[in-house]
Amino acid sequence: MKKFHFVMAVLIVASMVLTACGGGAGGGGLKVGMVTDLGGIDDKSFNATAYAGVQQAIDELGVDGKYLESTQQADYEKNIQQFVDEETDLIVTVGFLLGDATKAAAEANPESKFAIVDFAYDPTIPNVLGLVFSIDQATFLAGYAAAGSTKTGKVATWGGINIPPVADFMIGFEAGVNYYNEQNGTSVEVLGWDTAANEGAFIGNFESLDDGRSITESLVQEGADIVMPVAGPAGLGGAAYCAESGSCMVIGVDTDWTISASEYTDVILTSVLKNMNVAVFEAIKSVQDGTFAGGLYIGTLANDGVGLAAVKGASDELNAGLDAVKQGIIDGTIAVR
Amino acid sequence: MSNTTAPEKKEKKRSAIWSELLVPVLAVVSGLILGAIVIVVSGENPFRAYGALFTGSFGSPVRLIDGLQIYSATGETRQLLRAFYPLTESLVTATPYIFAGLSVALGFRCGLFNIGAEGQFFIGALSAAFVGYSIQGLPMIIHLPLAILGGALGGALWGMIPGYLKARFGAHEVVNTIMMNWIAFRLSDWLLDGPMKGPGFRPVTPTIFETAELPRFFPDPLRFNLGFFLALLAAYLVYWFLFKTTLGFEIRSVGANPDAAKYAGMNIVRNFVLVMVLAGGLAGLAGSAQVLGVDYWVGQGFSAGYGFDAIAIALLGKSHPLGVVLAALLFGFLRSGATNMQSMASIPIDIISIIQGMVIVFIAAPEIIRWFYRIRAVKKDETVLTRGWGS
Amino acid sequence: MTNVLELRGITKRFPGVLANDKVDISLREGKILALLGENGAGKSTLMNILYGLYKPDEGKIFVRGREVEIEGPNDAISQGIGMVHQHFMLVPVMTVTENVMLGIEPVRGGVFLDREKVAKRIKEISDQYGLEVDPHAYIKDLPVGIQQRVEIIKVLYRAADILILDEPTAVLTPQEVEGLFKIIETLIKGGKSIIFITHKLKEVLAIADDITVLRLGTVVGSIKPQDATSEILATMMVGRDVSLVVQKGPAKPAEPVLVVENLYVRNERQHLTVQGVSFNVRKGEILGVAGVQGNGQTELVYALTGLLPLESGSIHLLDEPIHRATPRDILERGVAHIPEDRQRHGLILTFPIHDNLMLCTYYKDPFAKGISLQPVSIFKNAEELVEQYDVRTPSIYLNAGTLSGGNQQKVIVAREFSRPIELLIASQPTRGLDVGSIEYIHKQIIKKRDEGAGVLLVSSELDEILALSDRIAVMYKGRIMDILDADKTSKEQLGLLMAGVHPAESSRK
Amino acid sequence: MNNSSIDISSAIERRRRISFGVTLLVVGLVIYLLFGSNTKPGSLTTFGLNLLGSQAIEVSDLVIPALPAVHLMAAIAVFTGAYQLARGVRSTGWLIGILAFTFVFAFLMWAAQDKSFNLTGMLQSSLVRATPIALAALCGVISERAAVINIGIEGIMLMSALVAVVTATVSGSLYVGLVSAIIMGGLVAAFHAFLVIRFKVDQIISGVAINIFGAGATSFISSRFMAHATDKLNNSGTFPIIAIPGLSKIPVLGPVLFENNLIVYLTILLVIVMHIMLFYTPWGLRTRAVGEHPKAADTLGVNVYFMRFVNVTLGGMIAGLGGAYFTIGSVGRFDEIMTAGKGFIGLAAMVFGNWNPIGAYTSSLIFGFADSLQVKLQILRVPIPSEFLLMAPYIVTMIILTGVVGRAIPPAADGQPYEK
Repeated sequence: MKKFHFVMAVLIVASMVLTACGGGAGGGGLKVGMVTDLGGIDDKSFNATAYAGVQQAIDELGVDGKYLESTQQADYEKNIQQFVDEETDLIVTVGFLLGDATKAAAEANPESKFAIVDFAYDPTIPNVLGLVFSIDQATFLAGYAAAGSTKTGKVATWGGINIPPVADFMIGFEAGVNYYNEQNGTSVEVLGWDTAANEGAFIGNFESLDDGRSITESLVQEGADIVMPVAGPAGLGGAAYCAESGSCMVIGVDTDWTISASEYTDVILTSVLKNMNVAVFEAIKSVQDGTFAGGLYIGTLANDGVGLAAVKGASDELNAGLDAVKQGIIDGTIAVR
Repeated sequence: MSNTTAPEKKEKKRSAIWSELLVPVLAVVSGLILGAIVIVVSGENPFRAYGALFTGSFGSPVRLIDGLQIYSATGETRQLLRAFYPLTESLVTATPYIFAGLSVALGFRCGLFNIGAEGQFFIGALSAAFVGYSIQGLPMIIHLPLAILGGALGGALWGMIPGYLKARFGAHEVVNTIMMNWIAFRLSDWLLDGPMKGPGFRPVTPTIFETAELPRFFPDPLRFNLGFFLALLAAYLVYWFLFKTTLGFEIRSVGANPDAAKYAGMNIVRNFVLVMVLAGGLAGLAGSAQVLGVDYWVGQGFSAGYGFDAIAIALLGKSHPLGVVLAALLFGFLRSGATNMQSMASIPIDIISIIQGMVIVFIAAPEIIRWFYRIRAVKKDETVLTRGWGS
Repeated sequence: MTNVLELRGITKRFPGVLANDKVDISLREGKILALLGENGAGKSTLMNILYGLYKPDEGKIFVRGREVEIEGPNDAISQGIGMVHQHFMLVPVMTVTENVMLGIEPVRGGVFLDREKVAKRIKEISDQYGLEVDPHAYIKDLPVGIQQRVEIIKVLYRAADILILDEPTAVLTPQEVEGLFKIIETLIKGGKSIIFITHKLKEVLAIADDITVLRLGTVVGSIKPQDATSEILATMMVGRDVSLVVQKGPAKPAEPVLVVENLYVRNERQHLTVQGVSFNVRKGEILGVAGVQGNGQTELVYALTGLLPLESGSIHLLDEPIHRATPRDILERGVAHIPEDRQRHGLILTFPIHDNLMLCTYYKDPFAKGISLQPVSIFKNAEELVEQYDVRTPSIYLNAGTLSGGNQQKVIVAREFSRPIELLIASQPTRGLDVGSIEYIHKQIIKKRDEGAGVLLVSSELDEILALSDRIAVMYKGRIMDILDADKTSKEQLGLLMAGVHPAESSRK
Repeated sequence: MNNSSIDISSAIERRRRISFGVTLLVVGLVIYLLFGSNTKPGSLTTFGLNLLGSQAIEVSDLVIPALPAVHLMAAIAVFTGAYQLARGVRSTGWLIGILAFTFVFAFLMWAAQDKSFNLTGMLQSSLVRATPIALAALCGVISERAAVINIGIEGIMLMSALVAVVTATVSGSLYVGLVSAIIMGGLVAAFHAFLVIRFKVDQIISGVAINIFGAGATSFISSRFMAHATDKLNNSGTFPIIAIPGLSKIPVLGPVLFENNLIVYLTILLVIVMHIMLFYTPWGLRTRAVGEHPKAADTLGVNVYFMRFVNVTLGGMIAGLGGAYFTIGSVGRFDEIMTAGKGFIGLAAMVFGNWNPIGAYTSSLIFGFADSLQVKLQILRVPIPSEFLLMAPYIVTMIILTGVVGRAIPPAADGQPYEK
């Protein structure tokens, strides 16, 4: 029992020490808290991109920023409450699943400020800024670029799980390819998605890179040479396959993959940019400046909230076409869906 | 022949309870110590981390005193409620753990290893939500019980399938319940973006009607609700069922020695199915309690692995309902406090899983604990929890 | 004449039990030492120590006059000690060759098993000692007698010259016992020395050169067979005068209680182990089922009690068909079953004695009202039965696993006899028990018969069958060879039937 | 008496014959009604036989008229069923084979009508997808042959996958990663063996603890250390495809079998080596004895604990190789929970393969096939929601376990601790 007593003694001492130093949150300045959706901070997708905005604010504006990971639905309310209790100046919530919890917290704490990524309230709430993105505008361009770059006449896309935010990418992509076909009299085929049936190719998760690799391989075997995976980290499995086999190229999503997954630069045709980091950074900045206002921010091609990175090896003609399409979308002369 | 006097028996019982408790307590302590080592290795201060864990799960005494002072001075309850928030939140987190832990424990008692509590939890939650949002205009007194039962039924159905396959064909329930989990996830993916999709673009169910909500006892943001007491009631019922009824006697007999149970005229097949139905029902109730008491709607990330944590809880609680309640409370406090730990000490919450894995190992191997802490072994027959592929 | 093996002052303690207390024995070269004792006298423990499976707490072992340390079976083997275990240590799904070579496998090409070399050596050993066996046969396909030969070959293959035979006749027919004795003679001629462990007095008198008797872990004495009689040995073994005959009056059989017709049963491995069995049991008589273990008796009993399904045939209990009935139905109709394997079927060792005493009737009044158990009645019932059936335990709240074998069996008997029964099925009811318990259980069985119940007694102990039965059915390879009147039957006759030979046929040869 | 026993067994034979015959007839009918009536007359199904970038000699694609092919399949099923009813075919394996083949082939014809479909690609990806499952199954086989159940394979694979990619990235050598993964797997399994042998911990519980711990620890390390240092810690690259000279030129077979990476070849090699080891060497004899009748082995001087310990550890090393497949054998980086249940499917493959290395590999191939078929069907846009197609491998696992487990006989002492 000797050891046992020793351990108990250590524990008692420890608990005295820790109650003494518990609860301190260091640093001055503006306090920003971000609540992630499931998947966590390193999901290499929207949580990570949004946090990049917070990180930028920490570096450039000197704010005090941190995050809480949600591992389940019940955490949303709780994590937001945690930041409310800590009297955080701006609470950024990421993902449409946090819509209800954010709304409830905003209404209960009218003095707190909130920003939510990927969700728009109708009507808007005065102390919540919704940050949404017309991603199909960007994927429309991606589809156009893919159709203009394919050598086999087949391009492909696949997703993690068939849910609207994933499907939005794929719908725009298909529309872009069709538009290219119309304009250029080609017949480029899209594998892995069918807007009419609202069905396509999915791997059932956002985690398994191996599944991502395998489905990409299958699509390439069926003739596609450009693939756009919409599945967070699992999409990198597709990039890995292309890099290894050299028989295809991928289109990155959310961020510019030539930066975030630079090891695959050679096989990245382009990336669909969803500039959540910019939007989040701007929201933080507005709080610091005292200009924060609730409402809605819609990221579009027009305001660079979404965009398409440079297309590798694009001909001048294709680039010109892309510019024209972009202008058309901004003008409203081209409908993306 | 048996001439043990009553007080003697009581005395024996007391020391037996103490020795029963010693190993689990030491296992948890050891898990926390190893967790502290991991925290140190990852470059953080374990005292700070566990301090945050403590205040996150019980609340800070300073706040409580402040709250009381404000309340006595002004009658304003807001601060007081805030101070109680962490504690109630821990109990809210513990609620599904109690149900799910009972589910796994009941399986263990019958010699079945229900790893499928996670899938049953999911299906239960979806069923409860369905009853909750699809029926309008019922009074609460009917709608709420109906929704709770709906969840239990959904889970029971999901548990019955592997139970039946085990009983009828001898297919091992461990693999089958795991497969049923995956099928449940895929099925819910489809349901949430298909038949059960609510209004709007999001792949989530509609919000349930207020008549199906488990009543909360305090104003927002305190989410403490009737579910916790239902869980305690369930624990008592499981205890009564296991130890005070003929059905429970059968189940324990089948678990302890299936051959003898068969010899004694018990129907093994029926008991396997019955237990898996009940275990599934309990896991389904966990889903009911969560959706009707806390979340009100179901989306993809509805569970954080309650079904898997439940295994640790059942083991920690020695498959006894009282033990399960205590273990579930412990896990509730750990998980709930982890949020504060994450925020205050920036420790990833995965650390809790690590501690949990360690605790299971220590509980399953009490000899390690006894050896390390030099405790003499209490000579008694260990219950066999699981068996190989065959039976 | 030298002692090839000597044990001096061997002491072995298990928690709560002194299994061997300062045991001395010696084995002369080229002789047979019989080690005689009841079950639980410490014979097997002693031999396991000698074979290195247990470590003694005290004592020394001398082989050929030299003190040796035996840490494990490998040491024993290298000292030339070989053991044929009571429960055969053979892997059923492997061939004879594989079983023999296991542990000292010769290899070809550095890594590959050289089965042919071993098979050749087995042939040589078989020829030398008259142990005929097919080296390539699978163990599971061999009859018990042949399996025992394989065990002996295993020992000889390892060049052992001291052989320990642990209860080698327990599973053999009288004819097979004869065969074994011949083999033993050949072995002695071949220069081996043998320790022969048994509790059967007649065998000892038949073949031993020296006899050492063990009781409760100590040596009671040594004696030469020419100085001994069955009675002397029995008294030494048990410690008091015992009556070797069971007192019973003549049977008064009435109408049949159990009628079995053309019964076929598959065992759990789907082998057809009961093939066309027909017989009946009448009220007030004991029908003994004799036969070497593994000839379908187990499956027959399982089928009668509903533990195994029938393949075909019919079973009637008091004129009602029960061949589709569940174990519960069968119990309810008044069938009591003392199972062959009491720890597997008869008891839940982790449950208290009081729960085991109501294991089959827990759902009935007074133990349950509705689905609610009634602890008061359960405890009262247990106190009464423990008293009545003389179960030695400090408390009914202790787990059944804490009881000794004899007391465990008494718990089962108490439970089964405490409800009204029409038919008693007793399978190996006294296996592994001490003489006192055996007497007690025999008396109880006869009492049930005299109260008018039908009794089906399955036993591989011929003496038990002969002592208790009114009629005797002999099973061989899943069939009933014959049903005989106990009064007009000799042991030899039964032995031939157990070996599958009709006496008539054998005389024809 | 002899006659009646023959009657009995022939009655069972007849029952089985009839049930198989009827099943085949029903399947034939289903093929005819379900696929036949939904296949357009005159439509062609193209089976691609060439794989992009492979070294195989090009052959022309297989073009099959869909409807006649479906009808042919229905006819084969019905004919076999009728023959079975009338005369009886002895081999159950053949019947199941014909059943599965006709159904799957007809299904493909229907799904791919008017479209093309790369058959070689599907077979190749079946083999690749089977690899981690097979490695998990082999780990199970080797442990359970020594009577130790290891349900922690999933956790072992996760930890090995992480170790593989980190060591490979840091050292710059994939081989270092491979070796470390194998060592890691061995260590974790040795810990499992230590717990269940020395401390008699329930084998399944120890395995579950390893799974929970493995998932937690890898997620922790991944999010704590690797997320922000991908280039330094989590970017190893993958083993290149090695085309075996000559053999890889064979059409169809070449790209499927002889153009794979090191881990796929190692797996096939392991299957053969393990088969030989188990059935033709002293080590295998002892292992099997320890799994069937440990006491017998013990009395012959075989160290039961040592054999179990070694086997479980070896099994863990194989699972470690399986873990390495996920990272350095497939995508070159680690992500949380990336094994996605493959370890458990491997256990089912082990049971289905009757605890034999070759059987386990064959059944892994079936799972691999189910998986890659599922992907192909999604691409072909079969009118079944993708979620249901994704359930297929799990449902197949359950069906196989249910159908086979009664007949599959595990080692007699499987899962039981040995006490002297």
